[in-house]
Amino acid sequence: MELILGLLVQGGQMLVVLLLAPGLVGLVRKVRARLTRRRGAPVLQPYRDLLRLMKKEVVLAENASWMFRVAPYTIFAATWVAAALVPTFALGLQFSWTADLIAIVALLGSARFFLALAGMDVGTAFGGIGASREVMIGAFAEPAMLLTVFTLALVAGSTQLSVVAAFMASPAVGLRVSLGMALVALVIVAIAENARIPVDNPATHLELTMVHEAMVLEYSGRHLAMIEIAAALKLLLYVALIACVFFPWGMAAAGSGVLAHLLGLAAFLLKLAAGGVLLATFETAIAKMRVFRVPDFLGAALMLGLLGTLLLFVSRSL
Amino acid sequence: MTPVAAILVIPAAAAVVLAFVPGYGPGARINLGASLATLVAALALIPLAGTVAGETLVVDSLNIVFVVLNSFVGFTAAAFSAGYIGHELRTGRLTPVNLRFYHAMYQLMMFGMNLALVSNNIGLMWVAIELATLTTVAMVGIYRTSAALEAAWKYFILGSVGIALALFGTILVYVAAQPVLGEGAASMVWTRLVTGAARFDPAMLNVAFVFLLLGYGTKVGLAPLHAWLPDAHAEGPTPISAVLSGLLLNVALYAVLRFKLLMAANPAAVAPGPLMVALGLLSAVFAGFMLYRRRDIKRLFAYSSIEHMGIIVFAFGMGGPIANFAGLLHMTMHSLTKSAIFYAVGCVAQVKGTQRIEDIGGLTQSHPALGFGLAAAVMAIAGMPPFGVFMSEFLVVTSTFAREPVLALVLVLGLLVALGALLLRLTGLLFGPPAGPVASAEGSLLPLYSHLALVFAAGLHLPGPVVAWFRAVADLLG
Amino acid sequence: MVSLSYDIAHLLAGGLVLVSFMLLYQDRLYSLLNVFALQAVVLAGAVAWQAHIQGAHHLYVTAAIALAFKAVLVPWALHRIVERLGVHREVETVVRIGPTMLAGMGLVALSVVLMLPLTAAENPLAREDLAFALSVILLGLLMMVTRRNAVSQVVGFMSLENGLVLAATGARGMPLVVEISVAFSVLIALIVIGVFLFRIRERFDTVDVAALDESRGERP
Amino acid sequence: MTALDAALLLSGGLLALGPAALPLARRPGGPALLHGAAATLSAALALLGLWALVAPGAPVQAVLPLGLPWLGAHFRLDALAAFFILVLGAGGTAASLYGIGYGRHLEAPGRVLPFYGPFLGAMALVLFADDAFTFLLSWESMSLLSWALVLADHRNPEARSASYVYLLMAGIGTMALLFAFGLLAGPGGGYAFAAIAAAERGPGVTAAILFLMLAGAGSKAGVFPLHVWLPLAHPAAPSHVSALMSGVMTKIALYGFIRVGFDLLGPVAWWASPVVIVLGSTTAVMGILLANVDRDAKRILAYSTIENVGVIFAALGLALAFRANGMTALAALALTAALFHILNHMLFKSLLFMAAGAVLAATGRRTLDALGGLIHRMPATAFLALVGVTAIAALPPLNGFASEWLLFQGILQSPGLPQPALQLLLPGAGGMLALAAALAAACFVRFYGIIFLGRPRSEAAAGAVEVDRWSLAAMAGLALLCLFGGILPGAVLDTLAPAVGLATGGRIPPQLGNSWATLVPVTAGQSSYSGLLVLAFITFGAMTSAWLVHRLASHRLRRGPAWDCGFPLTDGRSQYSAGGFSQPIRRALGGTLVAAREHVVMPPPGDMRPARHAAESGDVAWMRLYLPAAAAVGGLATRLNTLQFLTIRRYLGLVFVSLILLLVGLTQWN
Repeated sequence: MELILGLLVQGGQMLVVLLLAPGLVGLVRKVRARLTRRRGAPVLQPYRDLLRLMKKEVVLAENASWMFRVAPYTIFAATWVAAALVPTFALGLQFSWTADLIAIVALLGSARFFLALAGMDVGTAFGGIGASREVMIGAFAEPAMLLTVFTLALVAGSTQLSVVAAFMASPAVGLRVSLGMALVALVIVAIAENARIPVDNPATHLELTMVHEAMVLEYSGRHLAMIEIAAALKLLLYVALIACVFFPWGMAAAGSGVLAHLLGLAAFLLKLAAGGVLLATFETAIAKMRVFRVPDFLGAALMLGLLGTLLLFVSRSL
Repeated sequence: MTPVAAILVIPAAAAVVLAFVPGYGPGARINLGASLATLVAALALIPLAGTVAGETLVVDSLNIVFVVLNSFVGFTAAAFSAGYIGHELRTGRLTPVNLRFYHAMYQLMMFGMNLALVSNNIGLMWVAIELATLTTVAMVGIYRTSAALEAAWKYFILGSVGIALALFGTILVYVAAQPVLGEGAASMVWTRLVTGAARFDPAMLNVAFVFLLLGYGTKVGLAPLHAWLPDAHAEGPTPISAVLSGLLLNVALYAVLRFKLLMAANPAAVAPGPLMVALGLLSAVFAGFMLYRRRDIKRLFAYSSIEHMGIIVFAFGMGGPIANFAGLLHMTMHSLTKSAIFYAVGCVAQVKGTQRIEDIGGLTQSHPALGFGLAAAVMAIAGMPPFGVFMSEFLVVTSTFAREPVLALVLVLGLLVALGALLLRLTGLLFGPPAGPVASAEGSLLPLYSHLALVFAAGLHLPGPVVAWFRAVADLLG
Repeated sequence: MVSLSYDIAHLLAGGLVLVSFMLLYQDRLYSLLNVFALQAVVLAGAVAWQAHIQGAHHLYVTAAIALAFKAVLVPWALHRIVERLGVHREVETVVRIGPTMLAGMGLVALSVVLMLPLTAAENPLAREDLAFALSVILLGLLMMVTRRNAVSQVVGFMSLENGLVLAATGARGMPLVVEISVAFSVLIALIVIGVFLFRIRERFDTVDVAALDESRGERP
Repeated sequence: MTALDAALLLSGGLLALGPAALPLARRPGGPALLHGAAATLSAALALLGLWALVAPGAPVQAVLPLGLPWLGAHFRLDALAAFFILVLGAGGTAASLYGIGYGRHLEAPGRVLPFYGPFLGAMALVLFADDAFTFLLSWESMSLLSWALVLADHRNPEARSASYVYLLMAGIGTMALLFAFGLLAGPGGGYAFAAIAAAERGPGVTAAILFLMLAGAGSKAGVFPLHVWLPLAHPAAPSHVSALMSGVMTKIALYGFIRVGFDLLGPVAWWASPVVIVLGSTTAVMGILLANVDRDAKRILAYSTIENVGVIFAALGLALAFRANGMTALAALALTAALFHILNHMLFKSLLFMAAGAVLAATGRRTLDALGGLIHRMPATAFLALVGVTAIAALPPLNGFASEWLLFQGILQSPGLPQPALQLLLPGAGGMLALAAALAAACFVRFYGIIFLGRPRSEAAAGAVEVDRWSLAAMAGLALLCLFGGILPGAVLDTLAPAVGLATGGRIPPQLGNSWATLVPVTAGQSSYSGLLVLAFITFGAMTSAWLVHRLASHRLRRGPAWDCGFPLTDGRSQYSAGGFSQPIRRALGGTLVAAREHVVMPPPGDMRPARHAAESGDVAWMRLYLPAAAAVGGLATRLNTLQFLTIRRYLGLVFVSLILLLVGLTQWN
């Protein structure tokens, strides 16, 4: 019985993230539009875009290799697996032990790795620009992320997300400076990883500013669709991660009933909406920064992550 | 004729004969034959070690090592010299008259060295070493070029001062011994001196040792008394360079060791170790640095000899069973390896017609057997395994570091600096595109490879008797 | 008798040191050679006296060699060399004579200090002799080091050797003394011949590394 | 015959390949035969090592009448040696197999083959050595033989200078080892490992030995700042030898450190471990930064070796810290991570060096900027290299990630350490290691992207052809092992548990019983990772999505010119260059760490010449440490050299002064 429930929750989780991800993107776009006094496309527009892309024919550059064609599915799969392992509405994921937080970060790293390679496959200048900037961002974002993971693991005594979430929901946590720092660091990393303003602008194709878009410039049709879904999944993953770790309220405990799971789902939807709105607000309020300022931005996250870890020891030894 | 007499009589007689034998072929053959006979006699002497102890001659476990080594290298050098001198004759660098002189001097030198090694009288030893020195002076200048004469002159003047200092030291030892052992030759007999040393006046012994160390140290080539050595090696015929590095330095070292034993037998006298350690370290480090700016290939390896004599003197200065063993082993290996290097260098210089390092290149390409032989020999002298020098350096450095880390650091500095210089030159000489004439080498590579084989074998496995022998000497040296 | 023989030996040995100082003091080559001849005479006297008091008659040979060879032959030969080769007639000094003399004093003091701790049981004659001999040796070396002319360096070396002979004869019953003095005479002869043959006019330096450097390109 | 006897025979066989190569190397078919023999012997060694690890038994010993005369050559086969023998054997087999094909490209087989087999044999003997002399003899022989291999291409001045720096650094390292063994053996000369292990030492001496080993073994392994020879020498050798040097020889060096630091030395004071950790993480970051800015394919790999060695040293430092506090289980965890990474690095670094060698053989070029688009010309090599870069970039589900993950798990246990200094240090070190891992990913995107992807940047690259089957087979074998280590890490960890147990006295929980091949280093509640499932999910996800999309949506495809925002340039050189690719990282991190500078030469207005932009970078250790040291030695040599040109009078002066000094000293003594 427990196994079946676990499998159900796991399957539900996979479906939920997949279904909600484009919606989150649509929501952010919508809110941004409203904040800038535009009407904006409907929230469901990303779904339509994806379906349209799926049905279109692929125009492949002449010298694109198999790598170029395989990469979108690999990127999608890796991101999806990662997203499936971050507890969203329930803790009792059947396969939660497959990968802990470090492995999830690394899975996203794999996706980035293949995306950057795909960007270089056709051999255009733009692909190179995008890939080169992307790996630089990754080089700073990943350690910052891992330091945040350290902070969490030191607080919760585990890198297993379900354990961390359960611990964070317990009253043992209390308010801690370190966690605050970790949260800020994680937010910065999330912004950078998802190619949001001020690190990247998902809505522009200007040479000087592009990162993510430059890499996928040669993609079209279903391949582009897979990459877009992956990007949306990644955004959702980060929101879910922040929610799961820092705001673990309302999540269904392992082995709880159907009602709890429904409640958890509702809570998750609320969190997701809140995250989307906040992100859009933040993006509207801030300007894109120069590419070479990005290391400073991410360096701040790195420092915050480290500081959070160190403060933990200080407060502990006090 | 007893073997002891044989190792003296054969070279002396050969010297007389060779002085009158004209012609290259017979001269070289007699030279080789006499050297072989000496070697056989020396080998026959091995079982007699410790039994011969007369008033004038002595053979104990200490000098038998030197005698055998001396005769062996003397023999291979004679073999190498046969081919080498033939080439020199053909190219006109040597005349037939020179040749007679050369061969006679060669045997006279062997006689001098053997006499120095087996004499039981410190006065006689002094005379013998001076004889050996003077004969080598004559041979260094044999090419009669201005450079060769300069080198010989330098050697002669500095050597003479060394002679004088050593003599004064010898006199002082006699004066110290005379009240105890009585007047006359008795007070110069080594075996008696050692037994009575404890009762000698320590202050006298101290002064004596300083003079002996500096006097014979000049011959050993210890810095800062080394000045004659590089030029003498560079300008003389290469077989003589090999003999100088491989043998004469050892003989002088033997003298130093004898007097070290004497000092050690008197507890009130100054400990000889620290003095030797200081001079040894100075030589090793100094020579290491001097290797860098060398442009002449033979001078390069002459400085390397200074470095190694420094290491050996350092090891004996440190004392103790391990360091003494290492010192003996290093001395043996250095003799074999350095003479092998000079054999190779001699061939190289003859092929290329120059001793300038920059004019020689890519030897492993143009002369694989010679080039790789030289490479192996230089690696051996640089202390790379599996050659014998590695074992002795291993023992010296590890045992010293455990006792006196600072001294070991200084020594290692010298070793590394020297390694850097040798490698630098080696890379240029042996690798890269060939430079200079590429005619095949004439001289026989057999002496080179036989030495290398010995050094290689010794690095992996020392035969039991040799070990027992070395350990006995090491214990003797204290 | 013992005290008298001791005093005379002492006087002669001390005289040798004194003459060594005189050698250092000279600034003309000819006078240098003359003083050296004087030193050889004093040495001969000292050796002869030792032969007499030790009853070692072979030492007279050494004294004779000193007299004939060093007091007469070598100074004469060097005179000829100076004339023949047209050597500059002045002693070229590296360190001026005054400081050299002071250094010499220091060396004599060093010799005395070194020989003082010898046990009193030692023959006092030998002890004093050795101190003087050591002084002469060191002064000879000092001369070789501080004088530039080849001739004065040869003189320095011979003076050094005089010290050796003094020490050897002072050591009671030492064997091989005569042989050694002969050997050294040969050595000195070789050096003198070398100086003449190589036409070393001014100093050893001219027949020195300069030629080596050119022929072997050692000089950068 | 014991396993050790067999192993020694095999090593002897490898050594004997040297003399055998003298007549054989130049004959047609000779190189292939010799490489084949080396492969067979290495494979047998690997199996032997594996057997000795799996089959429990007491360590076997043997004494041969070689080496130090009063001691003999002691040999020993225990679990630790067995593990490294496995590494050596596997690496040697792959490299030799590769050599069968690659050997045809050798310019001078006579300069490679006589040293190749003995090089493998010497490395094996280092592992079997059970006394200090045998150990160092084999160690130094290994250096010397690899030096000869670096010089195989001796006409190339770069190879010559590389070999020079290499052997000199090896000499320095050996001296440090001599010191270390001098302290270990003591003045009495107890050189046998048994005597060394039994001896008593104070904490200061113990730490000094550890630091000396760190310098000695570290210089061979490539620890910053003793690494400078490595990026010169490893690339200069023929590629299968590069693979051995980077993949295996650095591991032998690590073995030396582990053998002494863990097995022989006994507990080391805790304050020694931060040095190792800091040095390790610094090495990791510096190495990978240098790899990121370099433009030579093989040199990039060599720098990346430095990074991996840094990671391993950090793990070893962590293990030392845990062990110093008696936390044997956690020490075992850290050491397991180290050993696992050692194995993994051997696998993927060999693979990548072989791929670089294949590229070199096919194009004759090593600079990234002359390559490109090889995925079309050399599809098999490109695929296998992709496995390699994925593994080395520490990406799941391959083996590189598994071992780094394990190391991070170890670091996460650092709060349990009682010393605040270590508690504060380790998260920082973890951050640096994470930075290194991320930079490694960046580095290998660049490496792979520029070599294999895009369009050819030179004629040579455009005309490349796939390499031979032997080479591909060797690479494929390594790639399979990379995958195996990634998806079934538990099997590997259980296999190397005896080695870890020998070194630390502890072990991590058995892994083979876990469901779905999951790794559980401490407890399931703390962390777990299943490479198998990750692979299964990714494969399943990718396959299903692809199938569904093709089935339900569209599978039409049209080829057309690249779009490139409307400006497609046909010239391959319009692509991003290696220097351009690394620019963001160079600007962000390289200013001081790799002395990165950019110069722009802008012609004046009206001048028709093109503007030029040049980026430079270099190794700060080389520029700030080694060049000044070399200049100091050279300067001193020049000054001392005046002593060669003094007059005889001055030389006499030296004698005189020495005499006076000694005499004055004597008066003082009296």
